[in-house]
Amino acid sequence: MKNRAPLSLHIPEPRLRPGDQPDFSHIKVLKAGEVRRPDINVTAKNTTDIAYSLVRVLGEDDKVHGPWDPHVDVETLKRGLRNMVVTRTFDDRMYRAQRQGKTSFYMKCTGEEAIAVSQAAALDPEDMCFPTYRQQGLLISRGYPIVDMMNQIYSNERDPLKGRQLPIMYSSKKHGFFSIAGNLAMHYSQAVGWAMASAYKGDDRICAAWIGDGSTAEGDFHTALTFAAVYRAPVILNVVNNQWAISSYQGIAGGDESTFAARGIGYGIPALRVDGNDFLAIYAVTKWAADRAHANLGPTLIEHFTYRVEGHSTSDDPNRYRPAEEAKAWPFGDPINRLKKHLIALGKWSEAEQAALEKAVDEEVRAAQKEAESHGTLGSGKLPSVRTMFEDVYKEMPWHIRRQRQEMGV
Amino acid sequence: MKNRAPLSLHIPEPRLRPGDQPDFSHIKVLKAGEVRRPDINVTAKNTTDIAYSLVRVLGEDDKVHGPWDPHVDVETLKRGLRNMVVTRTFDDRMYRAQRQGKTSFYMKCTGEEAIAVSQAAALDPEDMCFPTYRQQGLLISRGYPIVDMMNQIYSNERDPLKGRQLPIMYSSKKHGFFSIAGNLAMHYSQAVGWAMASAYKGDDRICAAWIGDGSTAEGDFHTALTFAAVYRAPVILNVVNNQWAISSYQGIAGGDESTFAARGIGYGIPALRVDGNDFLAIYAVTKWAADRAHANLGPTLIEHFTYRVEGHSTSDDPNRYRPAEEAKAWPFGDPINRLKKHLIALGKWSEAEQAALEKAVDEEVRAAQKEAESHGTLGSGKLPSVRTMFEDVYKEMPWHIRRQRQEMGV
Amino acid sequence: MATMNMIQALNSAMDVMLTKNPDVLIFGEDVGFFGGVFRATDGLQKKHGVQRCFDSPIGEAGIVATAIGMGAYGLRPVIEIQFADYIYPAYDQLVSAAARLRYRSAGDFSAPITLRSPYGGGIFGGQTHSQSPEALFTHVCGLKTVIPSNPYDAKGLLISAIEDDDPVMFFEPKRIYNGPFDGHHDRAVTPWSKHPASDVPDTYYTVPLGKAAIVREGSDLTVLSYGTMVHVSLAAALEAGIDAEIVDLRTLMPVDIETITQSIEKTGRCVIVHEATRTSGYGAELSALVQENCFYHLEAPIERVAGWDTPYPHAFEWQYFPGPGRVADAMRRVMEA
Amino acid sequence: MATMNMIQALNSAMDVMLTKNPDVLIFGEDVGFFGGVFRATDGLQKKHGVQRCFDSPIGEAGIVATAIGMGAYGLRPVIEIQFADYIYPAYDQLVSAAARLRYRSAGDFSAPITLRSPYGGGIFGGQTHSQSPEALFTHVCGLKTVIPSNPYDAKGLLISAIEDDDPVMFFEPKRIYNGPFDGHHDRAVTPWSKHPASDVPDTYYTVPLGKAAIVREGSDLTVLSYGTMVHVSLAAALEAGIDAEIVDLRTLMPVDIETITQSIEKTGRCVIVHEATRTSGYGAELSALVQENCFYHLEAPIERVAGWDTPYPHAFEWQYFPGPGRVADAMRRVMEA
Ligand SMILES: Cc1ncc(C[n+]2csc(CCOP(=O)(O)OP(=O)(O)O)c2C)c(N)n1
Ligand SMILES: Cc1ncc(C[n+]2csc(CCOP(=O)(O)OP(=O)(O)O)c2C)c(N)n1
Ligand SMILES: [Mg+2]
Ligand SMILES: [Mg+2]
Repeated sequence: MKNRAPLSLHIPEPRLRPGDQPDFSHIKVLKAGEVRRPDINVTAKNTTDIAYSLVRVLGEDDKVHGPWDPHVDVETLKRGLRNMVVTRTFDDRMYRAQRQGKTSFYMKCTGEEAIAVSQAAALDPEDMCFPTYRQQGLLISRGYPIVDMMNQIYSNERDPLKGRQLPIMYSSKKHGFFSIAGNLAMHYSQAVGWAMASAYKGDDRICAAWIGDGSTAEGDFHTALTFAAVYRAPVILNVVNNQWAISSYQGIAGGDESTFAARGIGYGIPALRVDGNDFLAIYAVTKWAADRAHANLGPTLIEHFTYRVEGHSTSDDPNRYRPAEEAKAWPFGDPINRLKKHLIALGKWSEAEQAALEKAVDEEVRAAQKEAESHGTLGSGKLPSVRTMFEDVYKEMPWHIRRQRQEMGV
Repeated sequence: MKNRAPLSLHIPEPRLRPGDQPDFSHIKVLKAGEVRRPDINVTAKNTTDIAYSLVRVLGEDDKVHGPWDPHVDVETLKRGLRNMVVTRTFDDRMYRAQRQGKTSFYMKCTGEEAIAVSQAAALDPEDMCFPTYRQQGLLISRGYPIVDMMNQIYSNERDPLKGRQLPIMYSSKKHGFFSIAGNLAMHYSQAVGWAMASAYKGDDRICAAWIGDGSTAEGDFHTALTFAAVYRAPVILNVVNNQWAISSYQGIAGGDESTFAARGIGYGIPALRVDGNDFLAIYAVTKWAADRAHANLGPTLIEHFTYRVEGHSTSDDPNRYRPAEEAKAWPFGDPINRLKKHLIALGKWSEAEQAALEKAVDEEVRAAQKEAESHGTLGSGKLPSVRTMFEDVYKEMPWHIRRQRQEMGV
Repeated sequence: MATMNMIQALNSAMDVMLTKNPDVLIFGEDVGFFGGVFRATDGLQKKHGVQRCFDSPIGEAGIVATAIGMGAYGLRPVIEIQFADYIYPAYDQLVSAAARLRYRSAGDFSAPITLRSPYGGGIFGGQTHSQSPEALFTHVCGLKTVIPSNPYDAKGLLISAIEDDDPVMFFEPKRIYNGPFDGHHDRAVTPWSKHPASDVPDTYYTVPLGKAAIVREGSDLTVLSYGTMVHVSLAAALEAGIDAEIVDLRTLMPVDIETITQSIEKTGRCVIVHEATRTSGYGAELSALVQENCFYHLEAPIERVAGWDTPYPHAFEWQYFPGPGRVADAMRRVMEA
Repeated sequence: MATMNMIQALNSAMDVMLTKNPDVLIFGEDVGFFGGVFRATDGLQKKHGVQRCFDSPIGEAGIVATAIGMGAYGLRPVIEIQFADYIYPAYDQLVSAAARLRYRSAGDFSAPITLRSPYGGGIFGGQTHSQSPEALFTHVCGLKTVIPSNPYDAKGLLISAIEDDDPVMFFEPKRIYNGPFDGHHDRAVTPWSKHPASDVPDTYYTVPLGKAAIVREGSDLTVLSYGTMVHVSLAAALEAGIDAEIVDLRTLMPVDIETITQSIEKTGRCVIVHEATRTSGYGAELSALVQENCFYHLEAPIERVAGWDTPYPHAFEWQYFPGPGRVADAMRRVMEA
């Protein structure tokens, strides 16, 4: 008989738990500009080094560095800064509204604003987005009225989704923003289908999709990568690695064993890993991926390395599972602050202008909130007609649903 | 407005279709012994080169070459040769039996015999296997009575599975052979659970699972890799890339974009790509992977590069979708022939002994067939009791199934 | 007009729609060059091009997911799931996405996809090539479910399904692809060419969703059925000498409640026949509906004849299959009650 | 004996079983250090160690698949699916593997797993945190389905489920985790401590699977229900002044047909109440069973009160929820019929 040592089961554990001192010293902070920029027709295999590295453009000195400098004009940067500020302000107001009992639920994207906002800037406005619940910055950047976002959150009489969806599950075809599902990951492979359809029609619109680190464990992630690789779909597959999935750290999704970007390589999909708090780096990698898609070179996988600054949603308290103040220790800073400092370093912006911007945005968001609340908040009774509850299950209402509506007397 | 070129949809196509001349010149045939053999505690990333290469041991000269020489004793080789011959002979007889109307369905593994048979030799007999329908060589190698395999295929009165399963969907816990499901890929992630259980219990048995190239597109493949990586499960994850999935060539599963072995790397799973027609190379990589598992180093992904010589099953005619005679052009030869020639080159075997072996095996298989047929073939009426049809849905038969059995009057 | 079996009729429906509408495309496992394991898409790739009819990876979730994405774009994909038994990996995409998209987006997006899949037993396919999962879809609001029983309906219903703006589950009783099987497995198979419903126009036509067909008028009792079981029920009625009114539901969701109630009000007796396992099968819903809508007309308990509550066992195919004997027995019991 | 709410009772069941049987282990999304989003596994990791109760990747298919593999090895995994609405990615593993393993291997392998999942609405969770998918499992032979309505039963049934040798779907009505909600959302919540079923032994005990409980005896009509709806039905009977016999099924599969028939034979009238959408819901099976087993005792049509056939709409929670008003109306109709 063989004399085998007993096996043992490995359960991944995060380095730190509540009570521990925040510490990110295990993360190697690469200097901005260090990572090479390959040609867009690179093979997947030849992006391997980048998939294990980190594309960074904005340096400690607030200046741009290296081959990934996207050469963005100042107007675009200022618009980006504004959209990030709107996003953060909006989040704060709506979080508070939930705490005040005006709605049931809210989710912030604090610390991750650069991802959606910068990518919205890098994509064409007609390009299609399949987001998760943390890309509200896309809608804001594309000019969707924030008052309508609030109407949705309040499920009020002006709610574009007629009170049907949980707060923040927006949908706007007009803004190229696919209806958000509560079910994680499903949309990721749907996005590939949209991209295939666009290619099938000889259209020139490409598609982008987002998924969280935790959600990459769903089969849909694999499905998306497989179908995208096989049909060379013009799609940008983003993984937002914000280190957490509710209370589970990214090691529970396999992040201790590899990077999420590296997943792409094995499927034959070129993959980039980017500092998710660096507006310019995100812009650059997104443009690169979009160029690939437009040139019929197929999909790109982008891992955005960032940190979820707040709790998962209004339903949890992050201090129960991770050290308090950990967010402040994140070695890649805050995306708004970094872009602001870059603009100041360029001589195109000032702290005073920033203060004015924040004030203006605050007023704008408050005004929108006032308007939205005039149309009702959850439980206020100001609702779409109850009849609408029975509509849109099918295009035409079948007899049994009609009977149920009648039974309800509406 | 941007002036974008129109997109177009890429549909992968095999190089050749019926009527074309077989041609594998696009496949680079590496010399035996060329690929390095890393230490078992290698990182996944550091197996990248092997995942895109091909481990080969048996050379054109029928001798062993290079660092992957597993130093297998002659008895093991002879046993392997015999088990492969039994497998092939068994396949031929059963295929014919189906054609004679003695059962509904059959599937051969012709050309792929080395995989199951060599891996059975490399694993401990107690190790658990989660096979697909093309690893009949495992059962044969582990001494499961071939007459019982036939009883299963005939769904006769001695069928160990009581006539419930499609032919070849064997199950034998005693032989560490998990019940084969008709549903592809499902078992792959179950195998990871079995391996986790073994580790949880401090057992020393490891687990191995097999999946086809086509089936890797299922979500379960991703699930298996993710869970195996996260919990460092002691499991060997095999992909049998036989180039075809019914009528779809491996490009439809993404094989044109990458290797299947490469998938593992992205998850943080060391991956090897091996000549699936080389008994010794398969043995060597399997031992390496088993050693990793036993040392609590976790999973290994092995891609077996081979060719499905026959049709998918008795239900299809491969000449409808690929060039006839393509199998003969496969540049990696036939696994039985190669091992035979190696033994002869070693001076331990002869053509005469081979002929005698084949004759003995043929008689053995015919005798088993005769015995099995004495217990009935499908439709002969020699069946397990009809009562058994209602058993084992649950451990205890609930009232409604009992009533149904009574309604049937059995 | 041509004589077609089910496969030819289905093939013709897809051919017509590929020709008529450039937004229609077809994909699934082995459906392209090979033409599908049951040959339903035979020749379509050759005629319409590789982009209109192509192979997919073996990933049912991906087939449905990408179809949903295409639907959201504006296409009308027709997808094949090789066997209904392999639909479960796609269940989440069907239930949580396809069925919900229109509602959750308040009409902003929809998924006008048609999912074709061979279902049912009788071909010695064992437990994973014989299942009848329709009830797992009729419970899911937002999905339509259609099951044809003959070539004429198959083509007309499939065209309606493709043109329908909602996701349609289109289950094809594989046992009757080649002929109207009545459950007498020991008798010679009748080909479709002997059946009037094999007269199928080559061109475009529709059979509306949501409308049942009375395939036999009768006054003794009403049989509610669909797919293969329509033919089994016909045989059973004949053999039992019972003047049954046989309703072929054709669409299960939304079901044609008017035809059902009118028939039961006339006959006062009801037998429900399906091949799927009995408990929580679609027969349960039919039984509940009949009871609710026709309580005062019922003269006997409603009987359900269905597959046993076990997996479909390979060797016991005909002990499992609810054949004409079992259906006739139920009819007699209902008549004698 | 202690006073426990549902969550505490479930937690206690798992604690007892972790202590009793080293082959029991628990995993699922956020169940480890955090103790689950509803806190059902709170403290178990700390007490029993990280290998006995741990977090899983967000992959419901993987949670079930690995549990099946563990079951095949010989363990008794207890897994949590965070919301029943997220069970569909695991549907294939449940239907095609867990439910079929014993049968297809002729008893060689089995999957003695317990799948816990919060289900049902009433917490403003919108369409993806409110679903009641039980009927999608009762149709699947090989699976058992259990739904408790109070802390005492919850603990006893969960222990039975864990000890059961077949796969058990254990759905927990999340609206009553903290108190016996009767559907009057506008009134103050009663905590469990005021309810006798919150007296729960700290130690091991079982409530058998397959046995219903009569929570109120009565002679006017029979209510068949389970989970939250038991409490709603009680309130409705009281408010309608109807002497209803209220049957809490507790186990849906296999269902306790004896208790059901005895009650209907006594009352002659039946109302079925569940929160799941109506069409093809479990109520359809109950209706069919009652009709088949008690036809000659029925004095009025059986009524089903259920969720509308739409997704669960966030803002219309209380218009959607089948509250005591709708249940009472149905009771009155059945009495007047
Ligand atoms: C299919 C499915 N499973 C589980 C959930 C519950 N859930 C909601 S969000 C979440 C965590 C997601 O984490 P991640 O993907 O990292 O995204 P993040 O919240 O960090 O942006 C979970 C488990 C769900 N919504 N859908
Ligand atoms: C879930 C599922 N989908 C589809 C099928 C039908 N099917 C059976 S075998 C097969 C091809 C599998 O090809 P591959 O994985 O390459 O294995 P091989 O047959 O080559 O050994 C298909 C599509 C199935 N059995 N299960
Ligand atoms: Mg995250
Ligand atoms: Mg293959």
